[in-house]
Amino acid sequence: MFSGSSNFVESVDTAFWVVMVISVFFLVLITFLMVFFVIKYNKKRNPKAKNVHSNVPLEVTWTVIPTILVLIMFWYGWVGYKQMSESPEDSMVIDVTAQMWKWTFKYQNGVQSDTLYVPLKKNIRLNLHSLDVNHAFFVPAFRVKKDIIPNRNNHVWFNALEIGSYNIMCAEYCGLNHSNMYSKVVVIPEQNFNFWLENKGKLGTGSQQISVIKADTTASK
Amino acid sequence: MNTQEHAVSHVHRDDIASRMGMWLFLFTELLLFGGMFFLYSVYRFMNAEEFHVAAKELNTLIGCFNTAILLTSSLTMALSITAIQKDNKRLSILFQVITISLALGFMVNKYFEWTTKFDHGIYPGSDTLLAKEPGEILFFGLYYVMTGLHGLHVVIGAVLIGVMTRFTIKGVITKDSFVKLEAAGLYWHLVDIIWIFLFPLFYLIT
Amino acid sequence: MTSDAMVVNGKEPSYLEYRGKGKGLKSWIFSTDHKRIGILYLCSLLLFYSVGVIFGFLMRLELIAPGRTIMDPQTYNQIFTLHGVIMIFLFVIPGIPAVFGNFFLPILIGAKDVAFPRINLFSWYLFVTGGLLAILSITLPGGSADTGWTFYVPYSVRTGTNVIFTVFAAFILGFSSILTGLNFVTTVHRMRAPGMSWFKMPLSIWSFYATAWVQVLATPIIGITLLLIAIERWFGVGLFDPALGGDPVLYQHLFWIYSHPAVYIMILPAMGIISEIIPVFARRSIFGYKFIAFSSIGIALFGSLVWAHHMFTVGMSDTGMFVFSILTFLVAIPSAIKVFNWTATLYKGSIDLKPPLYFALGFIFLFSIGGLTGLFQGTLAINIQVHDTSFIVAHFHYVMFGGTGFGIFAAMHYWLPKMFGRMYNHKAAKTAFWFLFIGFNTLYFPMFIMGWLGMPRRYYDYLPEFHIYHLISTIGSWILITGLIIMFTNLIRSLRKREVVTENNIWGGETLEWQIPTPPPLENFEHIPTITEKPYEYKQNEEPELEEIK
Amino acid sequence: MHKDETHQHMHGYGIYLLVWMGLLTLTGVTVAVAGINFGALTIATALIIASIKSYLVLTIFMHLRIEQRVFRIFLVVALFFFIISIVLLFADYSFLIKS
Ligand code: HEA
Ligand code: HEA
Ligand code: CUA
Ligand SMILES: [Cu+2]
Repeated sequence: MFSGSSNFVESVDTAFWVVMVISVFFLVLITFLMVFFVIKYNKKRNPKAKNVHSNVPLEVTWTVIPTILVLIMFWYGWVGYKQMSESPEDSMVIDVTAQMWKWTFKYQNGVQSDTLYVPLKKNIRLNLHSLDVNHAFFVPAFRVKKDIIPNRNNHVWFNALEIGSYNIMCAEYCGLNHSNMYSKVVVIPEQNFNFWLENKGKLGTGSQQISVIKADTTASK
Repeated sequence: MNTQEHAVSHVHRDDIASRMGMWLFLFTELLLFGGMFFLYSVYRFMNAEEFHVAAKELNTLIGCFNTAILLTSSLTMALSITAIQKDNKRLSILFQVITISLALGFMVNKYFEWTTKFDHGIYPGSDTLLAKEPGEILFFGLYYVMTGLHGLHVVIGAVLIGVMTRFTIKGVITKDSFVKLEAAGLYWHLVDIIWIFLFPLFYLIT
Repeated sequence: MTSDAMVVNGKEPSYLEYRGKGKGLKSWIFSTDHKRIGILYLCSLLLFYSVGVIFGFLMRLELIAPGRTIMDPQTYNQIFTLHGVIMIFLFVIPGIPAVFGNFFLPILIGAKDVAFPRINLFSWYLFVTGGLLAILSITLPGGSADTGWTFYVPYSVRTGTNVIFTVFAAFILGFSSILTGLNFVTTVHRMRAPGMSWFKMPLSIWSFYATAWVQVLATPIIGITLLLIAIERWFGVGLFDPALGGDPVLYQHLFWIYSHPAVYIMILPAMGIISEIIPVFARRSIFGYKFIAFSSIGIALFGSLVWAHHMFTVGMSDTGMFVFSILTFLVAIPSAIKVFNWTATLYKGSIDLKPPLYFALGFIFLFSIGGLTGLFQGTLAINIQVHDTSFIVAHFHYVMFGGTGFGIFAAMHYWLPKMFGRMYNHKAAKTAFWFLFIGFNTLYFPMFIMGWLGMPRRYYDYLPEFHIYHLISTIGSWILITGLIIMFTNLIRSLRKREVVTENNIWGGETLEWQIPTPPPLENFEHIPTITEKPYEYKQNEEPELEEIK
Repeated sequence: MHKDETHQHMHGYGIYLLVWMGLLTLTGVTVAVAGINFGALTIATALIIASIKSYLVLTIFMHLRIEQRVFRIFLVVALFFFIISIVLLFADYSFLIKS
């Protein structure tokens, strides 16, 4: 469903599948054993039960193995997260303002927009501000989410790897129109982006405009 | 309510259980204030400077005085239990009455302390307060909520001891059965302990 | 499991018949008998509960298609808040301890009542008051709270709805929960029958005991936190208000310091029930008694250390993220131990597949899915994606409803015949189980998928690409409710029409409640029994070996 | 559960008076010490003295010293919960980078 549309997708999805494999294994194991025992040791087949009180080596095994496994999960999660936590020095900074119930994106040169345009394959850092209550900046396709809390200067960063336009959603409950606080992040080639930025958000004419619009309307993923 | 009589009559009186229940209740009180101490510690950590400045506004003398009052009331409370254990009913009542009076004294002090603050325009939402640094607003917010909650406990404690005094007079609390008085005492000492921490945290960080 | 002294005078009236002075309703609502209080809780719980279920059902109807279906967004927001508040504070938290704990805890340890019967009754009054307050707030001008059950500031301080009402209700309910907790701790310490040492206690007592401690220690924190919201709304003190320097994230910390441990208040008693049921229907001793007992304590202890895993996206420090993530994983281990031991208890048993066992096995399966998806959420990188999406909604319904809810259903099928002396129809119970089980998975499993794909929670409206999942989910809710109706009809009908049960030991259990008459007499035991054996010994299994020795 | 279990011990008047004087003295000490600037240690000294005072109240006034052992264990559990919560809270806050 998602291709790698940002630099985080790979590590997040890896972690996801690692946990998935372990979980499915245990779920299947437990379920299988339960059903198997219920059939095999059914009252009719096995009228006399046998007491087995405890088995310490077994207990130790099924304490230690899960412990190791969860530490592995933890490690994948930590590595994936670590990469998100600090933005690279060379990031392009955009100020994001969330309020009930809309988004405003402000670029360094003063251009404002309610859609987030970003250049392809560049590190983008978003500084998140809220004017009223808590919101959260969420781009599912990028595996990016951060709460926007008044009085706290949170930020996120990402590097978009594919041209296209992706949903921005508000993921922290913020009242009446929480479920309508959408916007889009539109990823376009760098020279188109620069053109857009210099023209104060106007799309211009000719080929420039076409490629922007193309990105905007096609790859809605 | 015959049911209950019937059921109860067979159950042994278990003073240890009563005290255990009281202690568990004290823990919940402790953690109720604990939540406030969490707030205090974090905000103080984040606004150390402002807390220093704001604390200067508080009157250390009144604070000291109130500390002494509460400590003394704790003493008389403890003494009243020993008195009843020694079957000295009148002495016990006397100590309880002193405890209650000290509690009232504490509240009177608190009243004056708060009203002076109010007169200086320092109360939640006041213009004077809102003009201050955020850290100072937090300090006073915490000050009012924490000492207010503590004051409420002082009042509850005093009422509780009042009830115990009545019980003692009526002979419900006696040499052989004083676990109620003990429980009230435990509550009162807890109120004291809370203050033992509130006092330095608010008055002594100048 | 007990020696002599179990001779009970057959003529002793049961607690149901015994009236005392009061008549009718009065003999119930003024009774301090732990069994009657248990039943009071059961009835009021069911009442509040049905309100919660209806809200759940309405939410699913609204979400059957994008856009407006049956209500406006404001109503939706209020309904999911009230649904959450009712389900959490009025159903899963008090559920098992207040109903079955009250009824069976004293019996299981060989006592005549709890340590403080009058406080016990008082806590029921608080419960009802809090419950009514929460539900009646819908009728107020301004409407009930629309904040979500988490009451996050600053929204909860700013919204125009009656947040104070709801918050105050939760405060009262918390107090009720504390009183139950301190009653149970004291009862377990002081009132065990002679000979019942700690390791001779039934496993459910261990769970109730661990739960009680969490109730006593964690609940006050939510009490003060919610009180602060009220104070903040009344006086504008500014303790959480960002405009006055407050930190909204600190509110979240305080909220979860209680509310994470609270999820273990919900699940531990259910785990206790499962530990009772499995050996009885496998007709053999429980596997790893001590491991199950200590894992309850372990969960209670470590459960207090992981709260901030609900806050991985608020911008915590990296150290905070590291610590809370790793602790979250460690707290999963005791649960895993329990699951493995239950499964092992089936091994070489002589399994009698009666309705309670259906629900117990259903519990294990659904709780495992819920718990394992908890691991996804504890994994930092994954949490960033699934936090505040319907993945979380699916997770907590699996653990709370699939876990605790099915635990309650198991308990009802296991103990109701004991409580009322009537047996339900087994076939109908099994049919109900399958409806519930299939409906449940249809309802909640799609939420995992759409959550991972980016469907945020608390959304009144959604993008068309999620339609199919929502549709399936809503259909699931209908199947589920059909199951519910079958189950409750069956249980309630049994009280009126079905066969009367008089034998003491309906299922062949070895714990104390099965040694006394059905329904239990007013004072439980004519003579307090002396305990000489561990629970769940099933001596008959070992006879052959004894013969060999001879 | 039995009478003798409950009525075993009690404190005399004398020890209470002693403790009371100790408490007052310690209060004097905190106030005096607060004037001196220990820097970061100021808060620590204040808290240590407050803890000593609480210890006295708990053990003597509240009879923990002569209570059953289980009561002391209870207290340790409750304090453990409180303290570990603060420690974990600061696992977040003390490493927070203020921007
Ligand atoms: C009964 C209630 C209950 C229970 C028992 C649990 C149990 C667990 N929960 Fe859950 N949780 C909730 C109720 C519960 N939760 C609620 C209500 C919320 C949302 C609140 C809100 O925001 O509204 C939530 C949210 C929540 C979050 C926050 C998500 C977010 O908002 O971002 C996290 C994150 O770590 C989490 C993790 C866990 C874990 C790791 C467990 C573990 O304890 C689970 C342990 C169990 C198992 C692991 C399964 C059994 C074991 C096996 C089958 C063997 C194999 C095991 C291994 C290999 C380890 N939960
Ligand atoms: C135990 C807890 C519990 C239970 C059982 C349920 C039951 C249901 N829930 Fe849940 N739900 C929550 C707790 C629970 N819920 C919480 C905490 C939230 C979060 C709120 C928030 O975001 O703030 C939530 C949110 C929530 C949402 C998400 C809202 C959103 O984010 O937009 C949805 C959506 O479909 C939903 C649906 C349902 C449905 C259809 C049911 C039910 O209709 C299914 C039918 C129910 C049953 C079949 C149970 C029957 C059980 C009994 C009758 C027990 C009787 C008791 C005794 C005898 C003792 N719920
Ligand atoms: Cu903004 Cu939700
Ligand atoms: Cu949690």
